[in-house]
Amino acid sequence: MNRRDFLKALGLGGTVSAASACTLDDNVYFTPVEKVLPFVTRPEQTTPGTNSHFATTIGTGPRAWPVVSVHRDGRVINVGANDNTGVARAVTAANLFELQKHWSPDRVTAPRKDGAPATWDDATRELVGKAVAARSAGKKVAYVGPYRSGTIVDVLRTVTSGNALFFEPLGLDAEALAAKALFGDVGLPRYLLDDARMVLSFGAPFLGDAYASPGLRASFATAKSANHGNYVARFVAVTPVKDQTAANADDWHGCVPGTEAMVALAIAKLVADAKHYSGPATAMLAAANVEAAASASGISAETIQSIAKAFAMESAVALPGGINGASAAATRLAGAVYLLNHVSGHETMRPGGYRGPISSLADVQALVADMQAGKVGVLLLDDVDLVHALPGGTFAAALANVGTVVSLTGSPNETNAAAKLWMPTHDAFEDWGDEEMAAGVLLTRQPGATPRGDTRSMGDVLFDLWRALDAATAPALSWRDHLWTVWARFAPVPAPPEDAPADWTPPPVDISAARTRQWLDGTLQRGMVATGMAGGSLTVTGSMDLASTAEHAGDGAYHLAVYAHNFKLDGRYANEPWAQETPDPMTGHVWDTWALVHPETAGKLGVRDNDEIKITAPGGEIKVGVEVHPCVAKDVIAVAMGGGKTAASGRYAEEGRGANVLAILPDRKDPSGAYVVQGVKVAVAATGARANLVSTYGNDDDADRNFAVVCEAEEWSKVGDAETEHVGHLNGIHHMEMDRRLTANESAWRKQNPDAEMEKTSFVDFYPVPDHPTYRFTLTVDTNACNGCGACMVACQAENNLPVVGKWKMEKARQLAWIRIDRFFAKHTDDESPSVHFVPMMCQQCAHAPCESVCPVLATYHTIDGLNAMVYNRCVGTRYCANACPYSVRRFNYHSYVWPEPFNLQLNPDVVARTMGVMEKCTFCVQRIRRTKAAYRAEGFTNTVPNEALNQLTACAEACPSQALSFGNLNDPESTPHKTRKSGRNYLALSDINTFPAVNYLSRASFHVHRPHHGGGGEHAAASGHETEGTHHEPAHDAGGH
Amino acid sequence: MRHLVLLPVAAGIFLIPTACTVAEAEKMGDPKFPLDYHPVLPQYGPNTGQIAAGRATGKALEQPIQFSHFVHASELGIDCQYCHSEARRSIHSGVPPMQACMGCHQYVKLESPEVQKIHDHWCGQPKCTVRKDEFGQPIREANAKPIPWQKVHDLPDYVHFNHSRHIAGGLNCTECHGQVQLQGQYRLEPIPGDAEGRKYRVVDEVMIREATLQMGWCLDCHRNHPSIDKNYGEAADLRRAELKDCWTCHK
Amino acid sequence: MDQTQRIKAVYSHLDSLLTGVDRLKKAGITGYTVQAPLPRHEIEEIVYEGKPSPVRWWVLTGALVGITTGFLLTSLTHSAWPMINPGGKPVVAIVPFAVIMFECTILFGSLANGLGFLFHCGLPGYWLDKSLCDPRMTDASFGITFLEAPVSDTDRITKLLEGSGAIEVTTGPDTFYEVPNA
Amino acid sequence: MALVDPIDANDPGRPNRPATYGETNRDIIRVLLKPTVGWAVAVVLAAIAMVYGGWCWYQQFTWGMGVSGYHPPIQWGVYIVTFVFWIGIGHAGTLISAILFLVRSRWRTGVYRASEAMTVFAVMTALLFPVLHLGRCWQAYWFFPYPNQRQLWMNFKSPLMWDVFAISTYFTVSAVFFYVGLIPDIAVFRDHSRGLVRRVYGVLSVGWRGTHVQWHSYMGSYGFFAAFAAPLVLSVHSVVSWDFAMAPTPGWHSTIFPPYFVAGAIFSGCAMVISLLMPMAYLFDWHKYVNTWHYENLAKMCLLTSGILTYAYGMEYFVGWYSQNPFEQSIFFWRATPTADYGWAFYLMVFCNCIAPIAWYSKKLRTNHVSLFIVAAIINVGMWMERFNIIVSSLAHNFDPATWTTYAPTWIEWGVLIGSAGWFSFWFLLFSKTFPAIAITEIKEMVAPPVRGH
Repeated sequence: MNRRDFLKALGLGGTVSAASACTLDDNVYFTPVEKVLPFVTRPEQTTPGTNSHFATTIGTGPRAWPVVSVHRDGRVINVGANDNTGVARAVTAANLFELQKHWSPDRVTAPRKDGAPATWDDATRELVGKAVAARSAGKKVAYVGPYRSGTIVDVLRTVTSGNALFFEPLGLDAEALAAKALFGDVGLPRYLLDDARMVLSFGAPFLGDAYASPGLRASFATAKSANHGNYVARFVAVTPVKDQTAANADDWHGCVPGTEAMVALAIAKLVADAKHYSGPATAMLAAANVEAAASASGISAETIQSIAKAFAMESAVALPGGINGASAAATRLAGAVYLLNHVSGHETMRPGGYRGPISSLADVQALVADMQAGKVGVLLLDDVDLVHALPGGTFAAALANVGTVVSLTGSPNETNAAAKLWMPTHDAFEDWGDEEMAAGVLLTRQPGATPRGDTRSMGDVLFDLWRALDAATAPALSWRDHLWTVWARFAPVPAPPEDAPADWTPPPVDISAARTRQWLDGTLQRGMVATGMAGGSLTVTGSMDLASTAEHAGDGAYHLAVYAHNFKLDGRYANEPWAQETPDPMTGHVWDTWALVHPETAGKLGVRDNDEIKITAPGGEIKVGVEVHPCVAKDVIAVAMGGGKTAASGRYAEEGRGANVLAILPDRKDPSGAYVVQGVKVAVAATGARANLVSTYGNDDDADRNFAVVCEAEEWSKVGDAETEHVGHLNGIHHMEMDRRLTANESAWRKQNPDAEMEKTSFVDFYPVPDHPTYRFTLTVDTNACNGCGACMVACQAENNLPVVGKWKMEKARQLAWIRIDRFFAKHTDDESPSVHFVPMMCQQCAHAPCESVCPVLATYHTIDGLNAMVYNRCVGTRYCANACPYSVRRFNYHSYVWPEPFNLQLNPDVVARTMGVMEKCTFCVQRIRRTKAAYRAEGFTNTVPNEALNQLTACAEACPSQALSFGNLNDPESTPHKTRKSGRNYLALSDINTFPAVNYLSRASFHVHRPHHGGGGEHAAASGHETEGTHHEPAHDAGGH
Repeated sequence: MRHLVLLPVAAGIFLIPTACTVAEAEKMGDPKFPLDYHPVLPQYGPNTGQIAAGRATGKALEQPIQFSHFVHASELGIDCQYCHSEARRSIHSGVPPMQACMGCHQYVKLESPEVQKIHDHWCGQPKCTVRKDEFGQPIREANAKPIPWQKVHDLPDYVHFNHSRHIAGGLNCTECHGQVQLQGQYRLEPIPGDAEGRKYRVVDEVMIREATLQMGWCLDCHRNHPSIDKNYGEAADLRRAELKDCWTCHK
Repeated sequence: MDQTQRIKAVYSHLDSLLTGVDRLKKAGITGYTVQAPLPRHEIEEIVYEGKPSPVRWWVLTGALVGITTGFLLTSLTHSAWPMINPGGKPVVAIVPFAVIMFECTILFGSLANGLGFLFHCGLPGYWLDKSLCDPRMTDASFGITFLEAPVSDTDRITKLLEGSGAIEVTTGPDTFYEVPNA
Repeated sequence: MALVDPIDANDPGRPNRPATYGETNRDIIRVLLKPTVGWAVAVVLAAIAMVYGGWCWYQQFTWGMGVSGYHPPIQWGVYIVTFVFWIGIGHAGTLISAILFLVRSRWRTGVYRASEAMTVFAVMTALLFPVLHLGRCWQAYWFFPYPNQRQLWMNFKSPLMWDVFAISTYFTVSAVFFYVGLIPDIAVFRDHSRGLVRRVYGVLSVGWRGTHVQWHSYMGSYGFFAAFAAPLVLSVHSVVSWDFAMAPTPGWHSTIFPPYFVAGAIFSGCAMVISLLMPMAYLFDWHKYVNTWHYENLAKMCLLTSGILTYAYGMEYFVGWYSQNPFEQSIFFWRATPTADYGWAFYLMVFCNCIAPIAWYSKKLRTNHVSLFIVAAIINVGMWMERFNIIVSSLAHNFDPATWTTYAPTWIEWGVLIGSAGWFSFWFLLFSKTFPAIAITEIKEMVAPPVRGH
């Protein structure tokens, strides 16, 4: 295909590259002469200097996201949202980490044999030889990789004769086992959150990447929005750790780790009773015991009953535990949750979830046994780090007995460090492929860039192997053509010609036919092949034993809770600096591993923040720093996975090494064979040393400064976000009457009402608000929709060339995040867990910006479009603007940061790389605004950009998986910001100090705020009510019936 | 002389903080997160991504091939955008791909040593002859090398210049690039060793920058260029204000 | 034209000097220079009769130029970029510009003051007559010097000066004093 | 003609006054004669400190501001603290030379030249910091208005631009004022030296002859300089205070700042004059000219301004409470909390600036050199801490609580601070050895003129 050719051409160096040996001419400045390297042949489909977009799929298995990869002059520089699949118009942080993985300096990009560089011919010959020899010796050829779906699965299974394992230490195997036991072979269920009035989670981190299937976050945001129906969904979480997902819970019940299954089953039983359920599950529910569940979990029986009552009353959905529920009862928890959804009759759980292969821990242990017994001749390792994930060093020991260990991935980790043969395959940006993210949704993957190094498609490598092992059945096509053939089966069948004979049959699939090519082009542009969604509902066909008790390994005084790191997940992104440096949403920590300890527990242990503790578990001991945190149950020590990656995983993994909590767990699995990490009791002692944790977070609450504003969920449910006369009346904060000039632009208003007198407001100002004749660019931040997942921060980092500074510079808080997520706790007593409120904070583009008037050299000023401009190369670095900024969103380049090669190839050419001594900040992605404006001007000299082209223009708004950010022109009455600025939930950050910010905030709906009301509902609620969350008492009494 | 006792004391006082300071400064050399070290002039050093405009005009750079705009644009009358075809589509003007050169020079002026240099780059080796496919098109060689032109019109990296907007606005290339069609004046000299005694053009100056490309020079047009009134009519005043906005050019 | 010559009288007492100047004035003799190691009001009063120094006109001019410069500099440069408008302030904002205008007033006034001082003192004055270079005049003595006294008047002036209590009166060509051992 | 001795017979400084003009000259020229060992040691120390500070700046120049402890939102720290400190130091010199000249205060005579030198060198030192704290100090010329090809000018609405104008005006005017006053005294040195030295002093004295025309212009001009310098000195620290007060940052955004800063500047400056002149007087044996009389008067100035400062501190708290502005209230409450991050800085400041000077209400302690020196040193520390409090603690507790953080200076910053003290001392020491650090002419004005009598 021609595109591949042009990519090769682009690989020759793009259009411009700075000459390394500079010559100096006799000029007035010290100016190196650059060289211009033209193309040899002009590539098709692309214009140098402009971005090309390719619809593709990043991530594998249930985490596959339909996105577009953005290319510039042959380099993939960014990942954008794909709006065409209907799955998710968003980009998640993990997609961008994959982008950084693509450019990682530690990535192996050429085959290696015994540590020495090899050619692909050599490597293939070696692999084929070993595989054939293994087969003939009766040994296995096995494959271990992450969850994968789509066409490659069959290839892998065939090549390995069924010895292909798809395993991730993130706890989906229990759910797969339970689903199989209860519903048969239908794959995982699909949860419909959109219309649920109550979401009950037993710990699944479904608002983060650890559990992500694309679309869940948007669905949750829809459920939480009063604009969708006349209600706000209530989110109840039963889990020991309030991680980023559980932080969004309206009611969080911190239970003892490992007891969720009992609670879930008890609730299921109560719901079944309330619904007078009689069906196949009745027998399984008999094991439920509310009292036993209450005493084991620490959640009162009344609470369990009230949750069940609310669950039965209205449309509700229950979600299983994910990694947080991966205790010895992991499969039973999943089963109980399925039954809960089943008996409630809400039909919020349906077939059609992920149905790719999910191997359980038992499968892996069987393989390990084979390996130890020397029965595995060739082990193909994909991108999963089992040495890191499995306790006791069992996998590392077993690897030594494998004949040949082959790494099929170029990303190094502790497991493939043992590989003798490296056959690095393409990553998602270079390869062809497909992923069946959910049943019936086949997402396509296509390369946009020429491979970074000498890598090959995994499909082609496997085909080579297949041909050597079994030439008869092996496909003759290349991997790409094979894929096209597979996809083309779903192409619409051509209508029979008019003169068709009666027995006319459609022609066989021919990918070289023009009609098929045309269909393929359309499919690739869309990024998805619809293969038929599953319908109907799930029926319980099997049964399983759901009786469980609180079962704990170890005999320490404290419970150990393991949860997934928000960005590093299980450690797979530990070598991605973006994943390391994006602050953990709950604690703000970067580059390390920490232990969350409840203040009361900390008091018992005698430790403070940043003290080092030693955690002794049956499998070993680790030392980590302490973060005293109210969002964890008492007597629970919570440690995130993903730490402890050594230099074998790369230089950045080593930099942010921390400790690997998985390594100290005892070697066990649940009765069904699922992966277990929870339910371990550990001994904890302070070592007396200080840890070196780095957190970017300041104060825990917003000190009554109205950054984190809440509205009453019930009040909001009544009125929604419709335009109201009393802007912000739902918020209960007392601030000045919203100036009309802020909601409508003066000159735009005058155009519409040429003869009207300007209405006088009660607002007197020394200087008028600047006039914005065409645009007033505005961002609306819906803090109710924001769940703190951090995708916007990473997207901003990728788009705007923000350097990564490393741990010791982060100690001095030198992070260069243009958008940060402020995490605020509501005011709380020592005994209760606070409500958590995420407030994305970026430059507010004030109309009366304090930063502008103090700049001595006019490097920052207010543009005619309402933006707070920052001209980087005019900046001299007085940093006065940053001091004057009330939002502290300006960032300073303390050094000239250099991107280690080849990270520099990811840089966005539309944004300059700032050098030291220069202030920088969010400018609403002005390069995108400029590009969009130019595109519209090309159609006519006075075109203004319509709302549709602006709505998700900025990188953060484009990325946001829950659509909490919307961009637009305030002067345009159709734009989202214009509408939301007049809503009852609207507030401006620090509106009292007259900065006239452009960013609208919408308050978060809470069930725990009760304000005295004065007069009608539209009056200002003068008394500022704080959230008073009682997490342990009567949470759900008002969840129903409004 | 008792004051001299102070000297060692003073040395001690200064030595301790000096040691601390040195230790602090040494932290800077981190291979994982490299920083740029600027010994002399930070803003113009290598790898900083910034270079200065305002190089003295009027002096030609040594170019790999002695190309003559005069011959192509004046004598042969080829339009600028015939070769620089990206100018109307992209921010770059697009130095023409070698394909474009080969389009003609696979047939014409093959005897010229300068044309031979194009062929050499096309083949990736000296003294080569171009292979052609069945349609008579030159076949791209695997190790073809682009011609390393020296950049004459070089803007700093912090400047965003969009060729397509200027072309769309109706500006003539010469307004910024000068009378390029008159540059590349030549003299004829016999081709060494040519049996037919043919001559080829020897070009002294391939390309000269006639404008300073400095900010003030840009502003001279952005303040009030006739095309603004012509294109924007009533909205010209607003457009003039926009054109003077820093972000029109800076990035 | 008469030939001229120098006459120089040195006083060690202030009242003698004042007497000398007084007598010269009464005799209608002009063209003398009084030197003193310090500014004494008595001398100023007797020589200038309370007339203020013309330096003040320099100061006034400088200050007026300064305030104008301050206003023009600020308002013109901001008017050149009317759309580059920081912080929502008007293009010509008098309140912030007043500070610049004030500082310019002080700066220009003071510089004009310095220039006026140099101009009226005839400084820098390395080329001045050597007769005036007398270290005693910066130490403890006072002096009256005629740089170009008419030869015809020499006797009269000399007598007058000696009579007023000068400790030394010399006439003739340049007299240059070696530096005493300090 | 009746000549009246201008000196009050009850003047406490009188017993130490020289008898004749000649004695004045000899006393002050004596400083020039041989470099004393103490002076040489001091110069070497100052030079080492200067070099060390320069090396620290070099580190910062090559690696960027990251070598300092700055981080968002605390973007100003030791450098700006020290800048304001040195500018404040300068103010006492101008106060003594200009304002006390205008009000004809007699005790200024002995100390004014040294104070004025202190002003010029302190402003010279302070001028380093706006450049030094820039992220890109090599672009500092963009602060000055000059026609350029970019057709760009500066933002005259920025307090920093006012600062540039105020400080450069202040430096220029102080330097010219200082030099004009020096001219007759350099002429004295010229006339008491020989050879090359005489030539140098000759050039520097621009040909001063002490004629009646010159003295007439001198006196007229000097008065105008003083008249201009007096409002200037008040404006300069007001403008410096606006650097803070013009930003909305809580703890900065206050109308009390200009008088508060000016009083603080004079307070610190007078204390600095004491702590500077007392060692110099001992080193060069100036006791005849600079003595307890002067120290006591300076101490009284300090007492007055200390009272003003104490009142200002109190008013900040009162306004914070009375305005009901939650941000103001929060910052002041936080500052005064002893266990807060910068509680120690606040109480150290209060002790140094409000409590320690109370000792000087006692005449005994006010006239005792040891106690004078100790309290003056405490005040100097306290005034540095005051700026530290204002700048750092306000920024550390900015509007957004999610960004609250703390700041710790690095050794580079301490090094530059030490270097700035070295730079200041170096020039001051050089000056006092080579130029009349006590105003000869003005001392002579205090001496009874030689009168023959009638």
